[in-house]
Formats: sequence, C-alpha cells, structure tokens
Amino acid sequence: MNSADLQHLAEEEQQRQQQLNLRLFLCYSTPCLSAGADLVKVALDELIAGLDEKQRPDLDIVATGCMGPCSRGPLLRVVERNGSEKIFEKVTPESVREIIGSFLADRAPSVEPLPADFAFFSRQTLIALENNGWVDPEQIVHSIARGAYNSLAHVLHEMTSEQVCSEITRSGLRGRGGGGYPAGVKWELVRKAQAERKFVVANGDEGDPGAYMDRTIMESDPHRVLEGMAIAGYAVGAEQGYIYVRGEYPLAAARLAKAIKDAERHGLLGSRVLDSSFNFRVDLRVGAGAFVCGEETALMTSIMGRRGQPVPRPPYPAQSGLWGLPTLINNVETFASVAPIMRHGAEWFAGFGTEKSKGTKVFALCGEVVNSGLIEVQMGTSLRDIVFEIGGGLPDGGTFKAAQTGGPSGGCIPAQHLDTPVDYESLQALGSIMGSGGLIVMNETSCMPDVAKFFMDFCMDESCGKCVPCRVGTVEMYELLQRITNGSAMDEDLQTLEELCHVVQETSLCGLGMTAPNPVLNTLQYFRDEYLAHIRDNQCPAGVCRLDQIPLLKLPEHAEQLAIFKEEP
Amino acid sequence: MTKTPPNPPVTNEKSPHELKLQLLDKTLKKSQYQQDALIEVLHTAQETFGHLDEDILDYVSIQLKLPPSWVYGVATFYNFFSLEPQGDHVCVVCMGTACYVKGAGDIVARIEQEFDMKAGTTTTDNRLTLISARCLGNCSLAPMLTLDGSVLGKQTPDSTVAAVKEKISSSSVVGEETS
Amino acid sequence: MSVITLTINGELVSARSGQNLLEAIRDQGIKLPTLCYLDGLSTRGGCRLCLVDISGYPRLQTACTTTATEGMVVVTHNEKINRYRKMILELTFAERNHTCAVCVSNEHCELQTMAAELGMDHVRYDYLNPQLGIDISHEKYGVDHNRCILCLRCVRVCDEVEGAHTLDVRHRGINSRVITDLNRLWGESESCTECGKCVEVCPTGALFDKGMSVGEMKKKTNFLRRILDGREKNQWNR
Amino acid sequence: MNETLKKKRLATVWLGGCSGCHMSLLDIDEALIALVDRVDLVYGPLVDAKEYPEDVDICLVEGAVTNVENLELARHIRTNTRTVVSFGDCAVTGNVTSMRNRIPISDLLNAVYHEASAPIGVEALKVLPALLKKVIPLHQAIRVDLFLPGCPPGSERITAALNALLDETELDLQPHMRTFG
Repeated sequence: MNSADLQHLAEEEQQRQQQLNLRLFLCYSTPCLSAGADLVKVALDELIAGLDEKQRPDLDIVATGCMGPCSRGPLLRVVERNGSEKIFEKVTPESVREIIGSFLADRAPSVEPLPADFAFFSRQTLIALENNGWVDPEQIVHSIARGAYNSLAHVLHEMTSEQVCSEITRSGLRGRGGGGYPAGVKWELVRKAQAERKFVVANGDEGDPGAYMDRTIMESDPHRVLEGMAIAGYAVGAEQGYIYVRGEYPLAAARLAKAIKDAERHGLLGSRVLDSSFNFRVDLRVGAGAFVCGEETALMTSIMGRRGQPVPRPPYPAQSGLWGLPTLINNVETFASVAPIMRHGAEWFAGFGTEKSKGTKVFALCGEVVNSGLIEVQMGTSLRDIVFEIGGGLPDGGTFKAAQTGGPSGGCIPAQHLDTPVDYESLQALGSIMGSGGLIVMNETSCMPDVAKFFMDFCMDESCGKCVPCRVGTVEMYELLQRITNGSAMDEDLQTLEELCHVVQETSLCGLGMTAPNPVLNTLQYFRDEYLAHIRDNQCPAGVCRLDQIPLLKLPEHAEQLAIFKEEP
Repeated sequence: MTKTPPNPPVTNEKSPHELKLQLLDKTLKKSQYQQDALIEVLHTAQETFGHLDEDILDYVSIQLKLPPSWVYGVATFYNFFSLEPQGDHVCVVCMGTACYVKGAGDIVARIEQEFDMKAGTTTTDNRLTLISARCLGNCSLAPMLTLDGSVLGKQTPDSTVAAVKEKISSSSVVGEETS
Repeated sequence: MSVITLTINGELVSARSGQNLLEAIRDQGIKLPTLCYLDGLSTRGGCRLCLVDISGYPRLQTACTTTATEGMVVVTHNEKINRYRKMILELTFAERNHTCAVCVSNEHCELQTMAAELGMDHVRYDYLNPQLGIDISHEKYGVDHNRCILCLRCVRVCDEVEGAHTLDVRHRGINSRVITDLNRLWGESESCTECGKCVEVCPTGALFDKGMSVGEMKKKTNFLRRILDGREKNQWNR
Repeated sequence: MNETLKKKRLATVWLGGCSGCHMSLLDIDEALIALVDRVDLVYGPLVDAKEYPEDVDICLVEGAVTNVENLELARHIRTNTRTVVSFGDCAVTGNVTSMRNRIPISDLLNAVYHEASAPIGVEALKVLPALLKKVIPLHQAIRVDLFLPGCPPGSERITAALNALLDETELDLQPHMRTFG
C-alpha cells in the first residue's frame, strides 16, 4: 500500500459511512460490558435482524472502545445521516429498542439522551482520545477512515528524521508516563546516537493503582499508538519497536496483536512501510505482574526476558538501552499524541496547555465522584473544574477531602489547593506528581495515614529487592505506619518515619524507591493533625482505624494483653 | 525426580500431558528458542498447565538453554506465575486505590473469614483460590473483582460471598453428578 | 592509556580514562564503603553505601556504577552522606538475623567491620527477624540465609567467573532469597561445580565452609583479580 | 570535697542476658581498684540493694528487654538515671537473647518447660513475668545515651567508656573497639 492507496481506502470508507441513515456506536469497553453492554448488543442485533430488507443496510453498529463516563454505562451514541448526534446513558435491552424504534419512526424517544452541553464532554479537549468511541478497534479501516497512518505517510514522504524530531521538540510534548521529560529531547538523543541498531519501546505497563488511561487507549484505538511508534522509529532511525503491555490487560494485548497483524497486512508496518524505504516491525511483549517494570530500565530488562530489575542511570536508555543499544522509550499516551502533532503541526499542539506543560492530559477520574471515567483536559485545567464540573462533584452529599494523583509515587492534594492548575510543575510544588494520570477523589471517610499505609504496602510488595533502602526501607516505613494506624505508635515514631522517608527518597536506585515515601511525606504535610490524632489522642478522625493496640511503653499496665503461654491445669 | 520431556511417543495416542507439551513446543518454536522469550514461554506454560511445576521449569530451562536458577528466578519474580496449582475457582479482588477507598479491604477480609483462608492461598478443599490484585484498571466499577475471569463491579462483602458460594455450589452439583 | 583529572574532596587528582569512579576514589587512599562491589565482578549498585555527591547531578550517585570523567567534581564524605550510609547500614542489619556473636565469620566479616567503621553502633528500626533456613546439604559448604545481605557477589562470581550460574535469586523485594538451581538443596545441585568461589567472595558468614565454628571462617578474595588478569589480560602464558 | 572529685553513683543492671558483660566488667583487673575510688556502686547484681535508687549518675544495662519486668525496670532506670549505657550486644542489638523472636512463644515455652530433659512443668509459668511478643534492644524501649557493643565488650572498651563518663569527656572509640560480636 502506498499513500494514495491509503487515501483512497479512507475516502471509500468515509463515503460508505456518510451513506448510512443511522450509525450506532455502542461502548464495548470493560466497564460498559460489565454493566450489560453485551446484552444490549444482543438486543440490537435481534432488532436489526427483524428489520425489513430496505432499512437494514442503512444501519451500522460499531462496538467501540471507551467513550468516557464509565459510571454511566452502557453508553450508546446515535449519529443520524444529517450528522446530529445523541448519547444515551445506562441503556438496557428494553430502552435500546425504544431508542432505535424512535429513530426509525422519526419520533422523539421517550428516553432522554445526555444533554448536549453535558459538562463531562464540553469541558474536555480530545487529542489522544479523539477516536475513542468512534471506531471499532478491531477494524483497521475504521481507524483509517479517521485518518490513521496519514501522519505516518506524510512524515515518510515529506519530512526528514531531523524535521520530525524538531517538530516534536517545538510542540513541547512531555512524557505522559509521569516524569514529564521533554519527548523531543529524548528523540533527538536517540536520533543522534551512533549504533548499528536502535529500538523504540512503548511503555504500556500502567501499574499505578487507580489509573487506566493507557489500557483504554490501547484497547480503544491501538492503531494510534502503533502509528506514533512508527513515526518515532523513522525519526530516531529504529527498525524495531516493542510495545510492553501489562499482564493484567489481556484485552489490550489481544487488540494490539490484531492491530499489528492488520497493519502489517496493509503494508503500514513491516518492511517498506507505505512503499518507502523505511522498515518497522513491532513486537508485543506482555508483562507478568510487576509494578517495577513500569520503570524504564526495569521494563527493558523484562523485555529481554529477565527479572525486571532496574539498572542505575546514567547511562540512559537513549545511550544504552535494550541489549546495550540506543533505545527510545515513551509512554503509550505520549505516542498517542504524536500523530495529531504531525497532522496539525507543533504550534497547534503548543497552543493547548500552559507555558511549560503543553497539550492535553488524560486522567482516570474515579473514587468519590459522580461522573467517574476517562477524561482528557488541557494542561492547566484546575482541579476544581475536573472534580466539580467534569466529575459533577461528590455523590451522596460527601465533602471533598483530597484528590490523590500519581498513585504510589504521588500524594493527596487537599481542598485548599483545589484551584491549582493541573500541570507538571504545580503538582510537584504541592508534593504530589502528575504521574500517569490516576486521579482519585476522596471524601471525609478516607483516613490519610491509612491511605499512606495502603500505598506503602503496595510499594513494599512491588519493590524488586535490588537496593537496600527500597527493599528494607519500605518494610520499615510500613511497620511504622502500621503502628500509627493500630494505636501503638509513640511520638518518636513519627520522627523516625520522616527521617526514613528522606533516606529512601534520596538513596534508592530507581524511581519506585525514590518516590515510595511521597504519599507519606505529602499527607504529613497537609494532614499532620490526623497523624497526631492517631498517636496522641488515640483517635482516627475518619473513623477507619481500629487503634486497638497498646504502645510498648504502656505495656506493663496492660500485661494481660501480652502473649504468654497459658495452659489449663 | 522424573525429567520431562518424555521419550517420543510410541503410539499415536498422546497423553494430555504430551498434548500440552506440544502447545508449549509451538510457542518455543515460534520464538525461535530465543532466550529473551522466556516470559512469553512461561505465560504459555502457565496457561496450558495451570501452574508451573518443577518439571515444566526444568523443561523450559533445557529448551531455552538457560540455567535452571535463572528460570526459577524469573518465574518467581512476577506475580502472574504460580508455582502452586490453583483452586477450582479463582476470585481476584482488585485492591487498587479506587477500590480500596470504596471498601475492597472489607471484601477480602470477609472472604478470608467466610472460607477460612488467607489472600494469596487456596482453601484446603481446593475449591477456591483468593488473590488480592493490584489495580485491574476498572476503577469506575470500584470495588470490583473477577470471579473465574468474569468481571463483577460495585461489590459489597455480602454480594461477593454470595457470588462465590453460588459458583462453588453450582460446580459441585456437576461434580457429584459425574462422579 | 590516557589519564584524566578530576576533583575529589577538593583535591585535584588523576585517574585512568574509563576507570570506575569507586576505584579512582580508592586509589587516592580514601576509604569508600561498599558491600556489593567487588573488583573483578560486574557492578550492581545495590548496597548504596558508595553513594557520592557529584557536581551537576541532581542526586547522589553510586561510585561503583559511575565512570570517572574529566573534570568531575566529587565529594565522598559529608555530614549528609555519612548519615545516610549509617541509616542504610541500619536497614541492612534490621533485615535479617545478624547475630555476630555466634556467627562463623565473627571478626572476619565485612558487614561487621563496616558498622564499626561507619560508627553505626545501634539500629533504630524494628528488627524484622525473618524465619530463614540454613542449607547444609552440600558436602563442603553451607549457606545461612540469616546472614545474607543480598549483595549477590556469589551469584555474580558463579555466573561471570565460574560460568556455572548455579545461583540466582527467587522472589523479589523483602522476600528475595539466593537459590541453587530450581530452588533445590545445594547438595542436590546438578550444576554446582563445588569450586567454592561463592564462599570466598561472600562478605558475611552467609556462605561458609562446613565444619567452621564461631569466628573461624575467614574469606580471601585475592584469587579473583589474579585469575581474571590471567584470563583477560593473558598474563598466564601457557 | 569539690564537685568533680565527688564519687559518681554507678548502677549495673542485668536484664535478658547471660551476665557475661558483668563478668567482663569484673575482668578489667587493676582498673577496678581505680574505679572503686571514683564510684559508689549503688545497685546491681554485684551489690545488695533491693530497690533501684534515685539519682543515679551512670547505669550500665546488660541484656535485652524480654518481658514486662524488664520493661518496667527500664522505664524506672530512665527516670532515675542521668546517663544510661547500653552495655553489650544483647542490650544494643538483642543478640542471642532475641533469637527467640523467630520461634512462636508457645513452642518456646513448651520446649523449655515441658519437653526439656528435666521438665519443670506448667507451675513455673505462674511466676514467670509476661513475655513481650518480641525481644527488643534497650534503646527501642527507652532513650539510651551511650552504646557499648561487644559480646561481651572487652575490658579495654569498658575502661575507656567508664573513664570518659567519669571524666565527662567525649568517648571516641576506635572502630576496632566498637564492633558487634
């Protein structure tokens, strides 16, 4: 396939779609499926089978990836020939019959669609997610009709690798995996590196609990990621790419595997991509359950089939990555932003966001919030807008206590900072991080020391064990948090905990250990009173902790609590 | 200790074990016996055999020409690989942040109490394996879990215990009929 | 061989180009602590004791994994680094059961010496007291996991020098353990060549010759540099 | 008599340990004579006093904290002593005494009181103070001012430490004088 063929295929499919009377997009992602989207699909299929010969070909049902407001699933989008579009929430087999019936009969449905100005949608800016909910991820032609691989074709035939790198640099795109390292700088480094072979790696090992942006992108629009990787391959001079998917995401892996095969079959990946001299193969690697593999050096050891342990940096992967060769490694979401940048230009992308954080960011908004789901907003949107406008506030009259960002490497942002613009620098200044994009809203029933303990338990379990501060330090920090939350802590324990946090932060080998203390330090910063209430007053203000243990020094007065061998005479 | 693979089959009849080994061999061949395919091969082995016992690990180590301790080290580094057989039913409770703040801990505690077991183990009657997982990426369904692979969202301790009990009783009826 | 100059603790010194920073520092007669680094084995950066401050780097770096470069400005000791080293050592002691008084390597142990040298005279953290076994199934050697600090010198020497790769590590994090073959008893190992290099490079009493009583187990690591020079630099002409 | 020449009040305490550290204290030979000139030994296994007195200048604590009695005494020592010294490895690290931490308490007591060659039986348990779940070093129970490791600490360490404490100078032990074991 060459560029003209690609163009032709896209136009053909676009025309076919425009001919249709009714196009039905049913969200077929995991949350909607578990809410009954499969039953809706059965009902839809039955309904259509029952239609007469004339009406049937005018209809199209597309099982799409995620549409966003997962808590309102199953979601159904209906697009009429005149382009008007309605989205229905919580559809059931019964309601879907009514909805479709009304459209076919050209009358107003008795089921109300979501309002056209629904803040959840209107406040978003879709770039990485622009195709989600519009394509069947298993039909490459759907993606092609929406412009997939067009940017690749343009890049291969019109641009030099140098130009591509400079475009990325000028766009201001930064790593979406959490670190926020300028993507252009990385690309440029790998491009300039002298080596016989180079690699491109997409990091889809999304391990932060409470984050599912990458899963959704890979499941809903896999070609977007592959195209981004191929453009990167061309830009840095790599002919081999790896996409590393978390083992917990079998559906994402399956869809990517199919997408790779389809793209190869269409000559969009493999040798002589789009009739150019550029070859690019992508291999899928499936993780096996280790959070640390989200760290880039650990991910690469895992790709090589070894224990996923990180290695000290420098040298950085751009100099010495897979098999010691220069390797470009970016997050899945970063790659998903590449094709639009190439299509619309760096200036267009840089027009979104703030001065230092350009473009948009995808968040998984969940926890105690009315509209939970996947959102994409401009960098710099305030936390208040995200939680109260897009998220619709807290359910059941709950009060906002904190928003957790950055998973086990991040922190809890309290109510007084709700107006903070969400970008890399601002969140860091608050002692949290952007992270991969998990955003969990907590109400007054969440206990902050308990939340810190939850994350420490996570880090302790996921520590690879290579370096001492992380391997042992996380366990010791967990023990101290355990004491605080069970009532046996003393004042000095808090000091020991803080000191330990700093040593683990500053001396650990990789990002996991360096950031493991963040949830503790950050909650100590904003919710110190809550820690003190546990220690000094034996009180858990949120009512979560049992506090039924006795501090060591008070034991002589409570000797009966001690385990001593008792035997009935 | 017996060594796998066994001798080439003398009859055309292949034992289930041999058939499974054939599946494994297919993956090995597909990966061209590259050592960096170890994790992929272990994935296939686990899917095929249910768990990774010593014979399988030894076989993989011989086929990929890797030291046995290397293979064992990799197999135990990753959570996905299980060296012990799992129970008839597997309940994986998500302990991601969203699920945790919405009470996943209570669900785990309740199952542990109800079935007298600890997370990460299998009941003595081998009916149920309970696993507490890191985020399964379905946070909008919090608290969520999977029971024999199917997703259950917005659970409570009661609803989960009921679902698990139903699974166990429905399969034991079948078991009694066939035995 | 080209020579580079760098500044260590305020003094202008020279080092070989491409030299490992830890070696370059030691060449100046400075005592830089480490437990996992051993000349002749690959570097690991796991014990974190050789952390130094290098100008221009945002964080402390392990000297053992850093290459000395022209113009580098390095500080090997200051109040913060000393304090962190002590704390890391405290964590190392808290992790397993290091009962020096009854250890085969008492008075000949690198960990014990290191604690004294760094002035680590007590451990503030909870001793984790894990339940760990001793494997004395091997005819000549034994392994006591209570004393293991997971420096993995044994694993590296077995793989890189002896070429047997009998040893590796199972599980991860705090549950990591050194294993032989498929987690079998050492005495049943099919790949072990019984060369004993692992015992000699072990910095503590975790690996020992059988029959040794308290304080009798002395290790010697000089063999390593000699056989490696013989091998790599062809110093031993045959 | 002026303040500096006034004898210091010294106590020694034996918690969960083997008394080897006390033996080592007696082993400082002729230094003992000089010591007697400078201190009053007010409490410990080497003297008769029944109650730990008030206003103690220096207390050498041997042994780890293993039971409620130890813990209570440790608290009492801290309140009534200016300088508390963790004396020997058991006090400093838990050492051999803490090796029981890896064994469930019930198994342990069973082995000692029932399955031993001359079983004492359950009666003995009634007079036994309640055991802590884990044996801990002294500084995890109370604040400690000086650590003197060694199993037992050698006579030169003890002499150096006592001299520094009596002269009220900084104790600067050479590395070989502060090893564990």
